[in-house]
Amino acid sequence: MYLAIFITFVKIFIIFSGVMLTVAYLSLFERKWAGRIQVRYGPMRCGGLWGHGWLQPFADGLKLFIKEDIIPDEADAPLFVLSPIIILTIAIVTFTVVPFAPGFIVSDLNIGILFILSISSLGIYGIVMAGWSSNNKYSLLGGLRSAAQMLSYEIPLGLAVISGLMFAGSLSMVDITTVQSGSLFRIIPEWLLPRWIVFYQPVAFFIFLVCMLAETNRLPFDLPEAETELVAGFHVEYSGMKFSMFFMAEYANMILVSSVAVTLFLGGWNSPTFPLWLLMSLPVLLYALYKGIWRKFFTVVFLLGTGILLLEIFQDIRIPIFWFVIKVIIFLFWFIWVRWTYPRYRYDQLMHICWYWLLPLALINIIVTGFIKFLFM
Amino acid sequence: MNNEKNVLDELKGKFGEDITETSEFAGDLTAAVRPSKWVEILNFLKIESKDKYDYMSDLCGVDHNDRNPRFDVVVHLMSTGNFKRVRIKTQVEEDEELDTLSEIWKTANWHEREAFDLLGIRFKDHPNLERILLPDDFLGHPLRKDYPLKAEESAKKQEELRAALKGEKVEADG
Amino acid sequence: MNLGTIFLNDLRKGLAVTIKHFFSKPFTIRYPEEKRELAERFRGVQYLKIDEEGLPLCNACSMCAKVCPTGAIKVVAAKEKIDGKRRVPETFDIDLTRCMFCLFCEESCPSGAITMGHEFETSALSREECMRNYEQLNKGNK
Amino acid sequence: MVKVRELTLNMGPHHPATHGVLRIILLLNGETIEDSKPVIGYLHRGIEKIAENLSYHQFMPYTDRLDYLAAPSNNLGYVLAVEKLAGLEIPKRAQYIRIIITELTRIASHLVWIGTHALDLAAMTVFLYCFREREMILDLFEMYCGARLTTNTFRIGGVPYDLKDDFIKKTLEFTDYFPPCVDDYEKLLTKNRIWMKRTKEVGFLSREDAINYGVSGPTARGSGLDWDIRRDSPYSSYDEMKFHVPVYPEGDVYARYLVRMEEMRQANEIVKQAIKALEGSEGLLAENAPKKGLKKIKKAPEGEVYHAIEAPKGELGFYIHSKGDSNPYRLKIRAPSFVNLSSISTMIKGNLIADVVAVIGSIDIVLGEIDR
Repeated sequence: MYLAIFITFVKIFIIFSGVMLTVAYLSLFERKWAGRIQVRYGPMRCGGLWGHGWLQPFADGLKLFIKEDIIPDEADAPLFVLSPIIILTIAIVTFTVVPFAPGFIVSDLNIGILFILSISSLGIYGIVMAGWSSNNKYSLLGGLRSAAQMLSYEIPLGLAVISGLMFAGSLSMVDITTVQSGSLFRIIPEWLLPRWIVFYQPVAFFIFLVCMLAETNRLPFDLPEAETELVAGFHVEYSGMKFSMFFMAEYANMILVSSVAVTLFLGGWNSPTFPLWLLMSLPVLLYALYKGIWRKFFTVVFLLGTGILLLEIFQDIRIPIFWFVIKVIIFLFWFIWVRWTYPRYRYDQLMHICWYWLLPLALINIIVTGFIKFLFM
Repeated sequence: MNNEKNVLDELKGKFGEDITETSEFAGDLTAAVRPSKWVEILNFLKIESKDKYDYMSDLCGVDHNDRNPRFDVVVHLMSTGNFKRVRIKTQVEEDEELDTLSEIWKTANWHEREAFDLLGIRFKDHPNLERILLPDDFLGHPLRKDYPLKAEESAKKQEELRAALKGEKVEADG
Repeated sequence: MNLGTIFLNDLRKGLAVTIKHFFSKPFTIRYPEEKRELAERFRGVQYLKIDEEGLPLCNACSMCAKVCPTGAIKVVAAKEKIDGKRRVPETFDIDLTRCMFCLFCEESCPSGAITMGHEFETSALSREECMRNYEQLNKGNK
Repeated sequence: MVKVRELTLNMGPHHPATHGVLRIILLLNGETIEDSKPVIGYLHRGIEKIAENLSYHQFMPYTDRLDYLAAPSNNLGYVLAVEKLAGLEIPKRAQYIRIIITELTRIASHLVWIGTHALDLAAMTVFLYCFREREMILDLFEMYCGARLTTNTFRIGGVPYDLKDDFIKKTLEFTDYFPPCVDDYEKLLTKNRIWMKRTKEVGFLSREDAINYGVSGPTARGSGLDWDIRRDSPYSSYDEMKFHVPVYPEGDVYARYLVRMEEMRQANEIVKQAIKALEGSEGLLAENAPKKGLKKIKKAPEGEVYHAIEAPKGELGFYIHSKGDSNPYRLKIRAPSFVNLSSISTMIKGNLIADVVAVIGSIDIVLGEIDR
């Protein structure tokens, strides 16, 4: 009993510090990757001899920590202080039900996915409170925008999750993951395609991808912040540590939704078997020979594939956490890649996409899924 | 060349005495007109003249502080049909108001505000005759030739004008 | 709406462009360590040339001071002449807070003395550091 | 009973998307703009007053500071106006050199425009790509005249330097390098659905309003006004160049975007043609130009001139009233951005806040020129 509690505490500690460290370094990697996309270096100073700014997150953290903590005169002070705390707490609490590896989960709730949905939607309160309590017109507009946006996008997000769940047959995150081991349709051999929900539910996966961006306020859906319109949106008046809490919450949320997407659609900790990598790498290598600009990218993919193949041959390194982290990193890279490529949608267009396209698409997807499941399975 | 002359001739033929002077210099056609017919002539040029000078490039004031009608107001027009240009100008006295062109061209709005701001030429019936480049509490009109150039003198002038303004207010109250 | 739109061709093209640049070499340079190569005609802070014998070319004619649009140059001729006939400046001050590096001083100089050099890192913490006097301007000759 | 109140929102002068120090006071109903009032003048330096107290020659560097993204264009406009006043005949080679430099300027200015415009709509990466290309153009400027931004490129009566072979080689390299770069920007923006949604049917300005507001340049051509001073009243040998003037009648932000994208390609072509025309041409200074390094015009003839050129932003006109002195009696700068900006209230009425930044970006303003 005590041992179990102790182990849980250890897990919490590891996951919490892991998440915080990832958040810190994600901010660095976002800047580095954005820099590379924009043909520049990104941070290069911090980190002494090693260079390439590897100490930048700590320098940033230190700077934000020792900055003056400003509460505007006209602001509603209690709410103003409370809202970043709410946002950050909620972003971190949700990691309790994320299964990083078999047994490596703080609490395997049998309603895990519902827990994530319900807790993360509380984050809206933080943003609305921040927007309102700052007593600034820009942040008020940002707060209103984010309330509307996050509430709206929660619906297609939930529906996309439901169509995934119809295959998994369980709400527990661990069950969802274990269901996805095995072969696709039980006909296609496992070494060809793994039994991941994304292959059954590509439409739901697509909807989830779009809603992920909207839920985390990332471009092209970063309207609550929208630097060029609302200066900084809901956190216009925040500075120092409070600002950094918003910042950390944003990145923690990115990691969270990536983890959920990985668990729900990409098989969680399940490893793709080696022939998949070979099969994926070879054709794209050929493709790259035709298309010059993709060559480098696919060469990297191929080398990665080969590297993993070697790992598998030399040692049975089916470490689930490794696969989980790799998948999450791919998602995070995708987040950053998209952010530095696209312009931003306008507020009304954002709503239009949600209610006119994503919602009907998600509903139709559920109905079709239901029919197929009823007829064939 | 002949065609271009026609604009000035056309104006002279139509308005006669109200065109006080026409000239041509370096290919630019200029017609000086009486301020009383200012709007009428420009309206004619925009709508009825042969070339239809429907595009107003520019409006500006020129300060001749040694002359009796102190200011020139100069307008540059262009025709979007054949891209010919003509310059129309008129003379305004310091305490006189010139009819606004903002009814004819919306672009005149800002140009006239600028002329008012920098030179103090006032325009009658202008919808929004406020300072445009200088701050609202600025006094005087710096593009006038008698406005001091140096910073210290300019500041002194500002103070003088402010004091004068206050004095007027006190008098008005009294 | 065609097939390309449904399959997000437009968005994919954008991603292709950014990933192409992701793998290309950065264009920027790391400034204080690496420095740009300046063009031959680069207009930096002025210096005063000297002739082969090491005597100043400037004969304090004040043409540069006259042509300077901002009045940044102040020249006063020395009372004593070199060799009894060549005038040299006693003071030659350039106020870099006013100078706008327009090249007019160099163009107008009849004896080819004042020249725009390649010094461009002129940040300073005080106004005094932005002034260049005769000695400092002579130092531009390496 | 719900009480509806309008919200007054102050945008600028230090808002990230107002391109400098423009300030717009918006009257909002929700996020819809009911009314707006641009406030300018935060960068007023009294350049026209300065001109009255300097000689014609000395005023040259000040024109750099008008539209500081296209300094050679301003130089050209001013120089042409003074030459018109003084009646100078410019030799052919000098004219071609002027064309090469000003067309490179047009590309550089449009690159900053597309970069900042995309940045306002949050496509930040385009901004960096554009600045990479602009940097190459600035290197060319540095090679030609020694400065990158405030170039002070031309002189009254001609140009100060001949083009070196090295410069011509580098310029030709650039003209080959540049079109694929424009293709890249277009891949990121032109057909991108988000970009189209943000720019199409936003900030509408009809042809009538464009004429009425005196809008010029690419902004007017985006409203269907088929007018380019380079083509319609050519100056500086532009009549020898073959180029296409893009005109789009839609009058929205997207149309203005297309116009400028095409203009960059056309400017690139003009540079190539001008370099070709350079061969065998002669003369850098006018015969009757004030000799010895074009020091100053001692005395200009009495009279008034107005000369307009097609600057990257639109019609840049210099009106010079001379009383026969060595300095202008009155010099008025008809700044294209100033006039184009006055139409902004019409364009953004009824749109949303997010459209304001799109519209400001699309009319390509430079506050140095507006406030003078």
